[in-house]
Amino acid sequence: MEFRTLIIIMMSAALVNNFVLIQFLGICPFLGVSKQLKSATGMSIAVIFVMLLATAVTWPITIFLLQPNGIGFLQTIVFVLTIAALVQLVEITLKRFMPALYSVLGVYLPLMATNCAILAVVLLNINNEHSFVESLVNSLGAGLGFLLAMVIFSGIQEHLENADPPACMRGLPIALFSVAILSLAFFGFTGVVENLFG
Amino acid sequence: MTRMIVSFAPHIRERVTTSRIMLDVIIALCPAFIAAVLIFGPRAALVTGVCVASCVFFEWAYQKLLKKTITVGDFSAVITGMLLAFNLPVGIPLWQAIFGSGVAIILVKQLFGGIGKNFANPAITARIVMFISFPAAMATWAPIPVDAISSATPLELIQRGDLAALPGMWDMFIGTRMGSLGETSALALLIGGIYLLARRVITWHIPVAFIGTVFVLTALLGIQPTFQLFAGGLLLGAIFMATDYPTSPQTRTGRIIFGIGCGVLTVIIRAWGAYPEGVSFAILFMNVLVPFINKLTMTKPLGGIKKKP
Amino acid sequence: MAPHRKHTAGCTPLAIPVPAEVHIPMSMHSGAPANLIVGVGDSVTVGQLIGEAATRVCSPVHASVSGQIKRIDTYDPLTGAPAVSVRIASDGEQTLWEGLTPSPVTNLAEFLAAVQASGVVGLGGAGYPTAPKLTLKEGTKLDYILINGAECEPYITSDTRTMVDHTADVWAGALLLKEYLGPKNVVICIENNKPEAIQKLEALCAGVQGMRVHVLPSLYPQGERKVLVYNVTGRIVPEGARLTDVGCIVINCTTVAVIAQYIRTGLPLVSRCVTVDGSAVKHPQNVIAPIGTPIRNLFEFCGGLKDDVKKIILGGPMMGAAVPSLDVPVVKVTSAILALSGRDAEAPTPSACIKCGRCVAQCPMNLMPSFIEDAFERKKVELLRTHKVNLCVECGCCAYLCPSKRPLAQVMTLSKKLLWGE
Amino acid sequence: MSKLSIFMKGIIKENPVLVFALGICPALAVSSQAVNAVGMGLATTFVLLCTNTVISLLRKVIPDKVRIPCYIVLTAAFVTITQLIVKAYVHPLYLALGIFLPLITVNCIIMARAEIFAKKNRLFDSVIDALGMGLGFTLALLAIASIREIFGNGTWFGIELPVLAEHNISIFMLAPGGFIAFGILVAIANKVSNGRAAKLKESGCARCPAATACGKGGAA
Repeated sequence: MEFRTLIIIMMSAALVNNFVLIQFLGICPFLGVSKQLKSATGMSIAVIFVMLLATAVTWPITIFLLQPNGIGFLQTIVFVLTIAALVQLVEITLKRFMPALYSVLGVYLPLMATNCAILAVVLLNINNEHSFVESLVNSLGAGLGFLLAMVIFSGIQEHLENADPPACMRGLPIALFSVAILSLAFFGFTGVVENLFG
Repeated sequence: MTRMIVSFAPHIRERVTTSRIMLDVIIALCPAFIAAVLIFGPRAALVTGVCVASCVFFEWAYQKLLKKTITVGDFSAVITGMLLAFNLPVGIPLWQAIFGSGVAIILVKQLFGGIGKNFANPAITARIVMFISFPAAMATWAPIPVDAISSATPLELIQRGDLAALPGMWDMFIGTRMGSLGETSALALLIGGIYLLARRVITWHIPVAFIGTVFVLTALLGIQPTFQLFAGGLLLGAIFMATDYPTSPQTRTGRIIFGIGCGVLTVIIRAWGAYPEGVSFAILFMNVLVPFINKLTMTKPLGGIKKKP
Repeated sequence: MAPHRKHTAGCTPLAIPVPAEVHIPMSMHSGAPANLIVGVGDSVTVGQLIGEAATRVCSPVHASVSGQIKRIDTYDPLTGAPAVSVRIASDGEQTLWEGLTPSPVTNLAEFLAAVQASGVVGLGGAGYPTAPKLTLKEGTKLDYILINGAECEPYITSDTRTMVDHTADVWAGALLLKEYLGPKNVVICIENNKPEAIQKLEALCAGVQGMRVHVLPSLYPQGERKVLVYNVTGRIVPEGARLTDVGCIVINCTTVAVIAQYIRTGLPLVSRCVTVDGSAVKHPQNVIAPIGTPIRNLFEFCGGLKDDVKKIILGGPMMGAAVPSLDVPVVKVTSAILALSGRDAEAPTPSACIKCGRCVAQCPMNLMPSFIEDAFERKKVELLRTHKVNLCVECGCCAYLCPSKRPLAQVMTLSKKLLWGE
Repeated sequence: MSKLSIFMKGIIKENPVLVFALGICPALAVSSQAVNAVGMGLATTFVLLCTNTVISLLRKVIPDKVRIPCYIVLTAAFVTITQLIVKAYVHPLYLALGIFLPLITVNCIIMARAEIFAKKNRLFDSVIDALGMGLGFTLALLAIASIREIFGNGTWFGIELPVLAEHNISIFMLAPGGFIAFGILVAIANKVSNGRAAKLKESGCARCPAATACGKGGAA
C-alpha cells in the first residue's frame, strides 16, 4: 500500500473523524485532565505512546492467534487484559529506565487502563481489517487527533476560568458547550483529506 | 460644603464608549445592508430585521431571566443580528433565522458571561450551526429558485468546474451575483471597512493579513486569485467577523498571525474541502486558537527580564 | 493621546497674599519623615529649619511663613495617616531667617550638602529627596543627565513657567550638575508644545559643549522617567535596576532651578509655583504659594469656585489624587490643584471589558492591562508575575482609553500590592 | 439503607451519568437514536447486574491486591456474552451500537459500582444497586437521546412527530448536538439538586476506580 493511503488514514483519524470531538471516544480523561497545558500534553503523549504499543501487540495476537483457531469472540477480554498488562509493564520500565519521561507520563499511565479511546482504536483496527502498518498509522493519527483536541481544549479551559456562566452551568456544562463549538470547528475539515491527498 | 467625589486616578476619560464603537460598526454595515436590499429585494430587509430583533430579544430575555444587568443598550446584539443576517441566503425560512440568532446570542455569547467573555464569534458559529443543520435552505441562493445554473454562487461554480457561467468581474465588485445577503457587494463592504479603519474601530492587521494570504495562496495554486477575493464571504469575514474584539488576539503580531491562519485555512477548505466556502470554518478554528496566540505573542514589557520559569 | 488643556501656559505666576495659617506635614517626600525640632509657641521665621533630616533618604523641612507654632498635629493632612504635622499662625511680615546666607560651592561634597540643606525633593511629583539621588556609588559611569521639562500631564504648566521665568536659574543649576557630577552630556528635554521655553534654553545652549535641548513630541506620558530615558537615549532600564545603572539621571527642571536659587540666595524650598485650573475654577492661572497654604486660599485668589464643583484634585488629572476637602495644604510636590465640575468629575460606571486591545496597544511600558485585570480578578499571582505588573508606572493611560470605562489603573495598583504582599 | 433508597439513589440522587459524569462516551455516542440508547442502557444494566452479583458473591474470596484485574476479567466476560446475545437476537441494535458494545468493559460505572458497592454489601443489596444504577444510566441515555432525536430528526422512537418533523435541526444528530444536549441535562441536574450535584462531582473522583492509582485530582 503506497504512502498516499497511509497519509489519508492518519489525517482522517486526526482531523476529519477526530476521536474525541467527532467519535466521542475518550471524553472522560479529555474533560478531566485538560485543565492546564502541561497535564494535557502529558496525558496525550501517554495516550499516543500506549495506543501505538497496544496496536503493535494486539494486532498480531488477533491475526495469528485468535482468528485462525476461531476464538475471535475472545477479542474483548484479550484486548482489555493486554492493555492493562501493557500499562503495568510500561509503567515499571519507564520508572526504572527513563525517570524523566516517567515524571511526565507516569501519572497518567494507570488512567489508560480505563480509557475508552485506546480500546476503541484497537477494536477499530480489527473491524476495518487494516493491515499492520495501516493500523499503526491509524492509531498514530488517532493519538495525534487526541493531542490536538486536548491542547486546544486546554487553551479554552484557561479562557473559561475568566468566563462567568450561570450558577448551574459552571464546571461540566460550560465545558461541554465549549467542546461542542470546538467540534463544530473540526467539521470544516470534511473532504479536505481525501481531495488533498487522494 | 458640597460633598466632593473622591475616586481613583485618572480623573478624565476619553469620550469613546462601547456603545459608541458598536454604533460605528453598525454605520459601517449600512452600505452592505443597502446593497443587499437593492440586489436581493425587500426580503433582505425582512431577514435582517428578524435577525436583529430576535438577537436583541434573546439577550434581553436571558439577562432578565437571570437577573443580570441589561446590556442591550451597547448595540452588540444588534451587530450580531446584522452580521448573522448578512451570512444567510435571502430565501432562508424565518424560523431558522430565529433559531440561528438564539444559538448566536444564548449558546455562544451569553452562556459564557456576556460580551467579552465568549471565545467564539457568535455570528460565525451560528452560521456554521445553520449551515450544518439546514443544508438545503442554506444552499438556495435565489428567493424563487431560478434554473440551477444561475442560482449557484461563484465558489460553487468553481467547484463544479463550469467556469463559463462565472459572473464578470464588474458584477463581482458591485455584488450583483448569488451569495448570502451581505457578502456579495464588495464595494459596500470596502466602504464600511475604510470607515472602520478611519474611526480606528479596527486595526488593519487582521483584514490585510487575511485577504493578503488568500490572494497569495490562490495565486500560487493558480485558481483565479483576484476572482477569489470578491467571491464567497472573504471580505465580509475579514473586515467584520475576524476583527470581532473578544474573539481575536489583542496584540499586533497576534492579529497578523490570526489573519494569516484564517487565510491559510480558507484556501485549504476552498481548494480541497467538501464545502465551497471556507471563511466561516477558518475563522471559528482560529477563534479557538486565540488563547494560544495571545499567550505566544505577549508583548515584551519595557525592561522586563525573561526569567527562566 | 490625552488632551493638553494648557490654558494657563501664558500667565506668569502671581504670589498669593500670605495665608493666615499654614499646615506643614513633616513627610512631604518619599522616605522617612523629618524630626520636628520646634515646639508649640516657638516663633519662627521664613526659611528657618523646623524639621531636620532623620535618615539618609530624608529631606529637611523649613518654615514657609514667619509667626508662631500654633499646634502640632498627629495626622498627615493629605492622607489622614498618623504622622507629625505643624500648624504655624503667620504674623504677615514674612521676615527672613537671619541665618540665610548664600553657600558658595567648590566641590562635589559641598554641592551635595547644599542640595540636602535646601530641602529640595523631586518636584515632578515623585518627591524623592534629590541629595541621595545625586550621590552616586563609586564607579557609576554617568553618561546623561536629563533635565525633565516634559510636563506631559494635562492642565499643569508650573514647570513651563519656571523654564520661561527662571531660565537663568535652570541654566545655572544645569551647569552646576555638569560641573560636579561630570556627565558626558546634559540634555534638557522639552515637549514641542512649549516653544517659548525651547527658544530661550536653546539660545543659552548654543555653542556650549555637552549641553543641548531635545525637543520631544508632546505625548502623555513623555515625562515618565523610564519613558524619557528610552525616548532620548534609547536605553532600556531593566527590571529591578535604577536609572543610574544605565548611566542616566532624570531630574525635574524646577528642582534644578531651586538648587541654583538656594546656592545663589541661601533661601530653601519654602514656596512653589502651583497651577490652579479645572472646569470649576473661575479664573485659572499660576500662583506662587508658600508651602503648607490650604488650597482654599489658592482657589479664592483665583476668583473662587463655581457652585457645581464636584471634585478637587491635587496634582494632574491623570495621576493626581482626589481630596475630600479644601483644607488640604500645598506640599513640596503639589505642582497643580484642579477643581472639576459636573460631568467630567463623575466616576463613570464601568461595563464589561470587550477585549478591544486599546489598553494593550497604548501602555507605555508594553504591558497587557486587560490580561492583568483578568488575572487579578482570579487572584492568580503567578500570572501577574509573568505579566510583569511590577513594571507598571501607574500613568493611567489604560484607564483613560478604556471604552468600557473600567478602573484599570486602580486594578494595576492593587495587583502590584497583591504581588508585593506575596 | 432501605432497599428502596438504594434503588432510587441510582436514578436521581446519584445518577451515574448526570451527577458523576461517568460513562459519558457511550452516553454521547449512542444517543442519536432513542431506540439505540435504550438498547445500550439495557445491555449495560445486564452486564452491571451480572458483575455486581458475582463480585458481591465472591467479595470474601477475591484478595484485595488483585481485585482490579479480577473485575476487568469479569466485566469483559459478561460483555462478550452480551455481545454474542445481542448479535444473535437483536442484530440491528448490534450494528447500531458498533464498537460501543465491547466498550462497556471500560465503562467507569461498572468499575465504580464494583469498587464502591458490590465488594462491601450482600448479594441482594448489590443486585438492587445494580438495577438502580443501570436504570439511572438508561434513563439518562434516553433523556439525551430523546432531546437529540426530537429536535434533530423530529421523530421519537421512530414515530414521526406532527410539527417537528418538517422543522428538524439536524445538528442535534451530529457530534456538537450530543455535547449540547448532554450539557443541558447536566445543567438541569445541577439546577434540580441546586448545586449538590456539583459538589458530588468533585467527590466523584474518589469513586472512579483509577483514582487510587491516578492520585491526581480531576480525573472524574
